[in-house]
Amino acid sequence: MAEPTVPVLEVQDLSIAYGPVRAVDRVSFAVGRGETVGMVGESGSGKSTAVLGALRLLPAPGRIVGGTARLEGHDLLALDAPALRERWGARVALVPQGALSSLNPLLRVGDHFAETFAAHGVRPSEGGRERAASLLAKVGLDPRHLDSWPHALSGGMRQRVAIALGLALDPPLLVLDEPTTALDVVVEREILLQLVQLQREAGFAMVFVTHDLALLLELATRVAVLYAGRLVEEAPAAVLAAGGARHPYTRGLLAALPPAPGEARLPVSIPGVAANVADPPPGCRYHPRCPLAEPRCSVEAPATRGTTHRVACHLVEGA
Amino acid sequence: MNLVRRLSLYLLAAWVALTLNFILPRAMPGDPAQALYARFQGRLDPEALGALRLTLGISDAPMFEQYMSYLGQLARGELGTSLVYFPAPVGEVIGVGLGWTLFLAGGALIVAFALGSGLGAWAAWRRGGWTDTLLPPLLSFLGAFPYFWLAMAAAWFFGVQLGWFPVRHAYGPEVTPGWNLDFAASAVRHALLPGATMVVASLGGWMLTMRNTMVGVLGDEPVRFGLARGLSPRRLFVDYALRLALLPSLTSFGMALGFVLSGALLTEMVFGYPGQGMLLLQAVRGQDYPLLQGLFLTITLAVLGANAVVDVLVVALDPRARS
Amino acid sequence: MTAPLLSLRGIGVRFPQGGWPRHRFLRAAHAVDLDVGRGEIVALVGESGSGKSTLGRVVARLQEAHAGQLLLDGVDVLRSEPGGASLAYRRRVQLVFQDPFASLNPVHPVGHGVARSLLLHGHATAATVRERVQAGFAAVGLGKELVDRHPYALSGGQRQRVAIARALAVEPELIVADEPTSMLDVSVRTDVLRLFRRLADAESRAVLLVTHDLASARLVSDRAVVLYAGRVMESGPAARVLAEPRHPYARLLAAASRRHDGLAAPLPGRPGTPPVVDPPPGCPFAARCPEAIPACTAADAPVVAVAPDHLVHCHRAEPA
Amino acid sequence: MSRGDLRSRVGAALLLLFVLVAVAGPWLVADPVALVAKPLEPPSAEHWLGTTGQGQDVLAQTVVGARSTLLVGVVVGILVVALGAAIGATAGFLGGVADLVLGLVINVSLVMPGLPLMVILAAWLPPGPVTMALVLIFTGWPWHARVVRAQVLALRNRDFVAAAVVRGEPTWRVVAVEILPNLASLLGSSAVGATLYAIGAQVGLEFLGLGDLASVSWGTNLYWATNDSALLVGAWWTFVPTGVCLALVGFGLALLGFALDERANPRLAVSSSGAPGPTPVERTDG
Repeated sequence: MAEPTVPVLEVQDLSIAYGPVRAVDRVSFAVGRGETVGMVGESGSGKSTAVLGALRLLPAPGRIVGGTARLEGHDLLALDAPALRERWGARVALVPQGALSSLNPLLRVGDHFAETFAAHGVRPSEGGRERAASLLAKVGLDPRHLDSWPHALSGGMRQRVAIALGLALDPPLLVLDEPTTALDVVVEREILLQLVQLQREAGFAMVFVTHDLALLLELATRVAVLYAGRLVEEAPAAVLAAGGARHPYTRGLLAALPPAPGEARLPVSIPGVAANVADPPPGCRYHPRCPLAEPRCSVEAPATRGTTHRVACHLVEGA
Repeated sequence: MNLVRRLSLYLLAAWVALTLNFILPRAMPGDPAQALYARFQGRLDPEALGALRLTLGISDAPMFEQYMSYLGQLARGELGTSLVYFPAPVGEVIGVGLGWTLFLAGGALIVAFALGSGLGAWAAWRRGGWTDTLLPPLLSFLGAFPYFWLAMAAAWFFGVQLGWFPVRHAYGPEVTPGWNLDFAASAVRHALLPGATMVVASLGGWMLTMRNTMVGVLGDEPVRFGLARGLSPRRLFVDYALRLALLPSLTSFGMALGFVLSGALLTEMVFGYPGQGMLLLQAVRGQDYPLLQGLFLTITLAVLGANAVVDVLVVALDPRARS
Repeated sequence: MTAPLLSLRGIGVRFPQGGWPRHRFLRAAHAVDLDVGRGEIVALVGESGSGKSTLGRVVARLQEAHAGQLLLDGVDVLRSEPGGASLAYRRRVQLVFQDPFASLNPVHPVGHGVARSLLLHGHATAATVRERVQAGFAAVGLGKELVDRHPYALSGGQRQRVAIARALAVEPELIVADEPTSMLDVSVRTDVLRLFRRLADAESRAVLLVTHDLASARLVSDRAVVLYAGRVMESGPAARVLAEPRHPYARLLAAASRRHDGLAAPLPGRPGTPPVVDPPPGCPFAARCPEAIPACTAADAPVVAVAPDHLVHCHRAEPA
Repeated sequence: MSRGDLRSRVGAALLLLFVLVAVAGPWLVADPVALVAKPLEPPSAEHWLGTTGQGQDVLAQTVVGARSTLLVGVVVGILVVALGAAIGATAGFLGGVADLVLGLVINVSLVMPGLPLMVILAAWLPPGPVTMALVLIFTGWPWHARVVRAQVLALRNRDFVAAAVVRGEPTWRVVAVEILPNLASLLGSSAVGATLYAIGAQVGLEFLGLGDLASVSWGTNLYWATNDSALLVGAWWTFVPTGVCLALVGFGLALLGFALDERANPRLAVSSSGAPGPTPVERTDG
């Protein structure tokens, strides 16, 4: 494994709370140039909360109660609003989960680009419209849509506009929060193919949040698995794809995936119900559903061990 | 196009108002004009009775024919002759009143809507600030007073006690009506107190509508995505939050027109302001039914017209409605 | 193959779109033929806008078809019960909804629906209904104590099982499942799918599984029908139709759903949306099809039997 | 105690106070109509709120006036919502032609201004509380019909209603057991709003002299107050007490309405966003 490049974003022991509930508990992850880190977890795991929190873009009533999030060396959790505004859109761009309804219905597509450029000091005279046109072409949209109203575009097209807006100022880091969950599988595939191509050309770092582990095995360089607000495993995607998952929950998720055509195995569900962050089980939060659980697991929360392959489990070693 | 559907709705409502106005006097048992004549116990000579029958369009002709002549009269702007202002035609009497009502009630309405929406937007933007915690209960308490009672209290305190403002009529006796400055100044001075009470009474409603809409808009995806692109607070406040929140408020503004105008009419009475309200009072007290019916028509048509204007405005502002 | 329990013949559904002077129509389904036998799971596969959910609602008699026949044991219920489904039909055909959160009335406890089904169809009396509801919950793997809880207290997977228990309460012969697992987490999805498999195998009920997820369909269904723009593109044994599809659109869908190919291979077919409002003649997929020939846009695709029970609606398909 | 609870408690307390005044009041005060002293006497030990233009006791008039005003207000409030809900629910649930016709009637009546119509009706009909109630109900139901119709249309398309149809429920049970219970909190806040509207409109009409001038109610009190030009003479005590009572009742109803609205639509309650800005950082662990 080559020495990982200097991380564009490095998140250390991030904790986030909604009132008394700790929705994210000391989560750490990092992403370098050209890398794609996948954040995967089921509903209520806190994957979106963690990523939005790290960027300080988590809406009320969420609040950050601990940890650091260094973007190009600066801790976002220590910056004030103006300093953050300089970076939002320029140094880190977010493609939100509700991208289908994220465009301002009262502004044309072109206006969205113009205002984003203007917010970061790019005067209209400096060819903003041409750049916007080339960005639309890059994501497979006809530039004439610069003059279209958002409601006139299909879901897939609006998603592409949101991605193009994310790339408007060539940010070193692009964060996508379940960008294709609401789309049909064919449109999703087309958008992801384009995204991988754009990353190969521009070399930006990418954080991709989804519940679709199978998709991350193809798309991501590394995968971070969250359960009930805690990081349970973080490893190279290739290792997980080759069956090298160590944490029982990750193994359970992989076993629950439907088989690929020609694959012999039958999927197996994980018993029990997902843990609720508002009332988490004591110790390791996965112990009620874990086949390897020992008495110790329901008492003491496991430490995260390992560097290139991190695991938070009493019974399994990291690497 | 739903604008066409909305406008046709207003035409239909106007027709219903006309027909209701035609049916009402005839729906009463007995011959309405005779009943009225009896009520006047001879204070009316037979010739006035004839005028009364004419104005009510009552004759022995079949109902449909009466309806047609009634509509014909309306088309020619003849609303019959007023009893209280006998023999002045109703149309003329109303014409003067309508002007003053539009000036007073219209002005107060626009000021209240603009001020209320501005305060509401600011209260939502500064969630938790004093505008958000103190103003809403205060304004909704003021709003709980009936319009005309606030007018009475204001007229008594600021007018009679402190004498800061005139409390009767639309302009002072010392000025001559016309397009000259001191007439305009006097008209404004006379409109200030009644206008202010109307603004205060309705401010709370507009503020709460805008604040609740704005709170919703500030949590929606477009604003969040704007923030994520580093847009300035000013841009987010004006081009995102305010514009998105204004549309639903404008629609509720259109719907509330009828209600607010009613309140304004009562305020005019307290101040003896020579608008539609004053006429309405005199018509009721003088049982001047032709004037009463004329007022009903003009007020209803005015409200319908205003609603249509608001609807056109909403469609003009919202591209989604234009497709 | 015994006679199918359910047969759709030439089913058409359209929604008026206004428009003046000529009324424009959205054609949600057109000339659809479909058979479901007892003990068999048939997957109705397509993307959003393909008309699959509409067809599911037609079978559940929530949506009227403007053309075609809906045969239950050979009887066309559209003619025998024109006014709307009879109680007898409701006893034989039940529907499980996609959104577990919306299909349970928030005001009543979750057992309410199951109890009402039992009482309406005489499978229980006021005295025995509570015990039968608890048995119904146990049959789908839910604890008895959940009966009195309200929907907000249950997880997505639990709610979907309640919906299935409600459908089973009337002892139906056919269950229409409208995307039953699309809102469930991966970890609980398989158990719900396996539940349908058991209904077919152990209790020989017929299941029409409406889904956009080829993987789930491949996992549990015996036969599959691929829909595009309201029309059948290909139908036959699930193993072949979903794994080695012959119709260009079915191939595009399979390629897009296949994982583990490293996002390398470009997709066989151009991007686009299905033509459903006053669609042009010919095959609806022609505009996006990499193998389209002039005939495709001229006339409707012929139905070609590439195998005894494997039909492909395509000009380019070669018969067996 | 959250802001919502405080509001509903204060609102409920205010209303309770006035209900007591309306019920027990008339036995506690003197005869409101009797001429007890010189006209327009300022408040004194003997007459706490002074006397009216005819020399009647203002306190008695205000207390006794509460009964008819509140009675008509509450009765109209409930009936107007009931009528509106019935028409709205029918239009919403039946759909098709019924919805078209009823929808049209609702929209047309909504667009027409209330007061002129009320004035005409009140002028033609014999004055009195029954006429007042009829006029208010006739002009007030469309607003609630529109609100309920929209809610029923939304509920009708929900899956749990389709589920009830699929299991074979008869139509009346689908409406009564599945849809109506979901309208409870909406009808609650509508009734409160309707009562507030009814009181305001009733007082307005009585102030115009269209009520039963012989009866004692807050509206007629204000009518006589202006009629005797108490205003110009500066006899504030003849109209201020009634006004304050009206405002307190109105405010109480508004507070109760807020609390019910928040229950019906939780989004208003949550102390949600203000100006969009960075997520706050409040370090608790090291």
